Amino acid sequence: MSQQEKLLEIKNLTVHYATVDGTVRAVENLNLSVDAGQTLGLVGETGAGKTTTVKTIMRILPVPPSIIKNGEILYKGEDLLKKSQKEMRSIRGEKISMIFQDPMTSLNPVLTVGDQIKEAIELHTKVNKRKAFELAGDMLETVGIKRDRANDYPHQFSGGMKQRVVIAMALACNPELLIADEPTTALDVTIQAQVLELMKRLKVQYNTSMIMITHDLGIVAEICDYVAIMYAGEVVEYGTREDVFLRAQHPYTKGLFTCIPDMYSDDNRLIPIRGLMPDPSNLPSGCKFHTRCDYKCERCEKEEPSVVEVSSGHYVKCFFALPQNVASSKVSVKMPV
Amino acid sequence: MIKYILRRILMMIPVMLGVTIIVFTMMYITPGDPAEIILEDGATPEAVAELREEMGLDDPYLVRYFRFVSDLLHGDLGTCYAIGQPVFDRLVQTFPNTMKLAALAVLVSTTLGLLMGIISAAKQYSVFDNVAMALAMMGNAMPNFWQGLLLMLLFSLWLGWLPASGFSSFKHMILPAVTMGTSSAAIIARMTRSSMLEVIRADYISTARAKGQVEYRVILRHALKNALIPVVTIIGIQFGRQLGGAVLTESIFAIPGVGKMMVDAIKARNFPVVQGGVLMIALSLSIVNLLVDILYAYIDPRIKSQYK
Amino acid sequence: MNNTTNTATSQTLPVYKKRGQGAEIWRRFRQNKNAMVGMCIFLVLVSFALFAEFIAPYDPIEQDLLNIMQTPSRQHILGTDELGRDIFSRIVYGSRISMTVGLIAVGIAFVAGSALGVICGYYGGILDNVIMRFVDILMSIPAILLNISIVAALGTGLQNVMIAIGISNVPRFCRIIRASVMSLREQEFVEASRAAGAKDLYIVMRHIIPNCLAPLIIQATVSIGSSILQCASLSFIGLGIVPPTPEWGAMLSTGRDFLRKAPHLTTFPGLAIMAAVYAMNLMGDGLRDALDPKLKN
Amino acid sequence: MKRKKMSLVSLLLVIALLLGGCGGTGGETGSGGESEPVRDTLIVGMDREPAGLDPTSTHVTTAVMIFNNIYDTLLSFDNEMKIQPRLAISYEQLDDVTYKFHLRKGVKFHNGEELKSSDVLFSFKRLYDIPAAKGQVSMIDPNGFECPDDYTFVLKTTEPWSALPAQICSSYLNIVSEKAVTEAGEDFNRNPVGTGPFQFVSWTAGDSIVVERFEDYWDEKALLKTINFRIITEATSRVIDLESGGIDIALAVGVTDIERLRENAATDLIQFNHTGIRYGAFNCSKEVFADKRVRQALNYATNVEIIRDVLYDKGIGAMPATTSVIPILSGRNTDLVQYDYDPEKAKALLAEAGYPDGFSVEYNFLSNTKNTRLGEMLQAQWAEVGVELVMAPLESATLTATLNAGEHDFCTANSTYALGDTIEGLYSFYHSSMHGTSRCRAYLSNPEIDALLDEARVEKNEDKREQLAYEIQALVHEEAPWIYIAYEYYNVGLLADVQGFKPAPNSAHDFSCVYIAEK
Repeated sequence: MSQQEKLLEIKNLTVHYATVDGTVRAVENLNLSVDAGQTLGLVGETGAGKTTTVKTIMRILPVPPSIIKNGEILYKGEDLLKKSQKEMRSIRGEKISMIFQDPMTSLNPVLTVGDQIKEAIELHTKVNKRKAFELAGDMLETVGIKRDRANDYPHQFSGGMKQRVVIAMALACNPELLIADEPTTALDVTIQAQVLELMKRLKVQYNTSMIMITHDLGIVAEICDYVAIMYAGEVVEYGTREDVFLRAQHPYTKGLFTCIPDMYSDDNRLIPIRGLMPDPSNLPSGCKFHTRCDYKCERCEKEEPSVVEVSSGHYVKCFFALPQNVASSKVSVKMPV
Repeated sequence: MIKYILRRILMMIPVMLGVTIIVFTMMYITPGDPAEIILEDGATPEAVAELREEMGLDDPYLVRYFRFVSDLLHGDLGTCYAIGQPVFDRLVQTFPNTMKLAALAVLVSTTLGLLMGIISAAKQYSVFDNVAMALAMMGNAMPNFWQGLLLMLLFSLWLGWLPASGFSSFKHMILPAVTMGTSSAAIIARMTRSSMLEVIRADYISTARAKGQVEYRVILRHALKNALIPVVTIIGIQFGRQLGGAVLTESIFAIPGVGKMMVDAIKARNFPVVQGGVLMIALSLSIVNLLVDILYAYIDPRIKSQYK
Repeated sequence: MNNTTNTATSQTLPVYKKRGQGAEIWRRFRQNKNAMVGMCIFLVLVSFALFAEFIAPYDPIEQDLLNIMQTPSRQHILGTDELGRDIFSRIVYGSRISMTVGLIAVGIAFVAGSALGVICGYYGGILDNVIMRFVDILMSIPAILLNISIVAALGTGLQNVMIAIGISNVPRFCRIIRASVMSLREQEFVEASRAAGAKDLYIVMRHIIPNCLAPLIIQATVSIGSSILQCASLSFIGLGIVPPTPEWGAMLSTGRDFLRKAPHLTTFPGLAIMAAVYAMNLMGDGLRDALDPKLKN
Repeated sequence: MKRKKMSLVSLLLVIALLLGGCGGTGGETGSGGESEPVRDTLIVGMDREPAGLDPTSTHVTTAVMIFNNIYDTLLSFDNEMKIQPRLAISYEQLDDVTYKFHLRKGVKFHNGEELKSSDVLFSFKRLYDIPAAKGQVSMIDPNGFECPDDYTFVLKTTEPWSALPAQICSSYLNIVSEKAVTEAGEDFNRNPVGTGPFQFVSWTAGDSIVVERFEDYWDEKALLKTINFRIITEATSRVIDLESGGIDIALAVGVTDIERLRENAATDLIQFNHTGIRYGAFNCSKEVFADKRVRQALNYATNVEIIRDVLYDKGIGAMPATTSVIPILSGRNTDLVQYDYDPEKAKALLAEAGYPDGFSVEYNFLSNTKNTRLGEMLQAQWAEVGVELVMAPLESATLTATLNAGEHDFCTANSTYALGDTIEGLYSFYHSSMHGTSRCRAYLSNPEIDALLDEARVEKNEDKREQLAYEIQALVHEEAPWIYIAYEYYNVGLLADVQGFKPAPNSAHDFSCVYIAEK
């Protein structure tokens, strides 16, 4: 066992989609890992393969279009891809659970909220119906919803409240890993803050490790311990929050930061990254980012860069990646306290 | 909810009134004289004139219509020209048979339709999907009187499993119900398939799966219940089709139902029976539609709250 | 909303081939195998209807009383009927009748239904209520009983059968049109055009009808099939097409008395009806998937 | 991984199909023939539902059949159409117009009452105020009835009328219990009381009429306990039901099923000449058909031989017809010859009559398979002589109205013979006074024929009546108002073990002597 057992380790995972217009290479030999009790931020534009990755972990990708080419997903040393459906079912919801993006549609409109949480509990704990309903009530209380609302239907809750219900459902069986796929994107800012606050509190209370998918760097700064920047199906930069925020080296990561308005600097022009996400069905050769990179050279177009560990735990996939002692970052970002 | 049901029942009254007007006018303008049919061979001109007078067939349109409606309000549907039996008794004898048949036919078409719809949605683009849909549509495309005869040949004559005609036991109802049911199974199957496809892609299905729920329960408990909502309305409409389909099926399988009675009545210009029959059918259809809407609210809580 | 990153536009937009909407629908329709099968059967039947004179080997009405009810043989590929007429020729000519009944009956229902539907949907108010109650009444009487009473009132014959079937299909079209018109009425582009001073008729013709063509075409295709079935049912009760005009329903109906002795008298007209209705259903479905992309997934 | 999930769902499908599909089928094996206990219930599949069970309400063939089993008339026809005593032991003719009937003693009605002459009087008297039945007693003097004592009954006719005994056998004059009719009133139509071998049990409209053996019947008791007359309108279903053992007797079996029922070991077929004739009738009151030559021309233009072969499967289903009087009746003119098929002669006659290039004729008919085929054949044959036959099918109500009003050009019909009496039949077909009644389709008005008919009607002497009948038929043949198609056989299918069924020409079949043979 390595020094601290990795809760989850993804080794060169490759997932493609066979669609009418050709195969889409959504994830290309991705490597990632999450330690127990830690929160990993997975950042990238839409279409970078974030959702595909986490859905593959949960094994809920619809098989006809998606094909898992190769790679392993080790959860406490066991490869989830080899597990049978029956075994996966005992993991889903109990060991690993997931929250989806749009609270409006992630609750079954024809079942009461209490029933849906009760279902999660009954699936994994041997309790009778009444006890399960009671536990469901407790979960609602923990996420700040009065217990007597358990018999209401989803359409009787606001967006924020619904997301709380979803969180309650996900944490009902006290999972070790919680995957949140852009949990707050569909909510407006004030509600977003409340939900994030709740998730931080519960993370500590239940000591759950978490994978937070987002394209909002504000959330990453507030809640994540480690950050992985994904681009076109692979991780281009990985490190602690400080590594990525303060010592980002990959041009794409730096580009992400230049797009955010900075309250403290009076420079009012935002510098967007040129171009759009490449078409996943015909990805560029060499470094996939070279079509939009300002620092690109011929080598970038032909060869694929290997991953360089610029400092302990800080990896960058770029030819210009320099080990830590030399680099100087041009960008300074005030860390919100 | 009760208020909504009352309002719907009140709304039925103008529709029923409209039905009486349409049916009465239709019968009024139809050529052919019931008196002559009753007299058959004894139809000498004077006898016909005398009978017409007796039956009040010579009165003007409005007089006859209001007599018909006033009788109706007193619960008297008039007497059947042919047999002289009150129409109400004839309906009491024949209507339950047609309703039983139509209900069984709807059951057949719903079970067939739902099964095929769910399976072909779950196994989309597979061989089964195309075969199921093709078969369902074949059932719909086949004229049901021809299908009835062929089924009778196969199951009653060659296999001897089921009685060919008549209506005394449950076994008598299987063949006619299947004949009528297959024609609307296609529509229900297609509707279920498309609404299932839509529902299967919804997030709450992934949530259910993410909870570790076993697949068939995800399909039945989560997907099907949501997919049923648009399908329920189709089933309501199918009931009307089945009543129509019953007309031919009843004559093939010699079933004493309203359908067959109506066809003979229209041909014999048996006005009271036609008027009574159509009213009863229209009433039952409206009631079925109301039941479907209530079922609709029961299945979809979002609509129930609107009705409060 | 929250701050989303890089919504930059850029020159290297991948260029999609500019496809006309029609071509797109045809591409999706072509991909649906079942729909293509339906289309082929439909084309065969239409060619039967149009070129009956050339395709049919014999005159459909010419009797040959010496060899009646012959089973299929070389001269008569589908055999001869109860009066010695060639069944294949009668089916070929029969497709002309059935197609005409289907098209004209649906035409009547399409025009009348749409007119009523647009008036109800667009104007609403008491007019809408009255017409819709009338439609409810028609819907609450099974189609076949409606057909029988109309034919009994107007008398048998091709023309009256078409009118009867047409009338009994009006409610279906009226409801579909009304639903889509009511939803379209609220759309911004209709209000915009009204704001630009367009008259109601113009709005209806220019904006509303083109947008609710999709459900209409689907319903029309399926209704052609059901009209052929209804015509056959009328013939079965003896109220359908006047002999000796060859019509599938009448052939099936007269053939049923010889079901045991000469089954081919009923099998081929029955199959013809099935093929026509089946083709219509398949095409209807294909159109539904093609015109309604949401379902394509 | 996904595959396994789907197999679960398909397993579900199989279970559901098993449950839904053929769940309820019992262990009943194929049709009869095993050693079941001998059935004492006879199930008869009939094609038409009688309008009512009051003898005055209708005289449809199926109704006449049931009436014959639950009522008795004073006199009745046997299977050779000879008049036999029934409720009246004997009768004597006192003078030209008076008849005296001696009633059988100790005859019980189904309600226990004893038959008295008052019941007979009541059964005759009530006909006068029923529009549908009035015609049957038009020749009987309404105030000429007398009941000297409980067991004798006297009636007078309005004028000397040789066909009176035949009229007494009519189904309209079945004797009903006065007490039952007065008590039941309107409902008598639904629960009849008579003196017949079977008594009424139940009638489910559109489905079946059930009668059971009347224990103290005045004649020998019926062999079977109950008879269930089931209404199966669809001919094909009726035959299939017979062959699959669902019913014991199938009435009105189509021509095409005759051979198969004969060959099938489990079934039998009985064929008999019933009192009907299928013919085409020209409306002589119409200007185009007023001229005899036109009518004769169309007779020459019609190849009846081949039409009969096609319609009746080469003679299996019917006999050639050369005159309107049916074979089993006396007085049938046997030396008349059918118009042979000679289109040239037809054209010549048409030209002579002033229609060298033909004309157009409308053909009204009830649209069923037989009429349609007949019409289409005539259409083809007449076209060769330039006459265009336009098909105008009408459904039953409109057809009856059109024919009774004489608005048709040409029609076909299958009329049963009035009262089973030669002269009455000819009278109802051809006498000018009968225009507008249901049997008179030709609207012939020929003074010479009318005179002969009137004379024959009152003629008492049998041979003289037959002589007159010969003459009338010869004249009618010359006038050619009809095209005789055929005397149709009436076909009845039965299961092999059904014995003792003797069909009656006027369809008044007697079921009391029917029994089921042990296997």
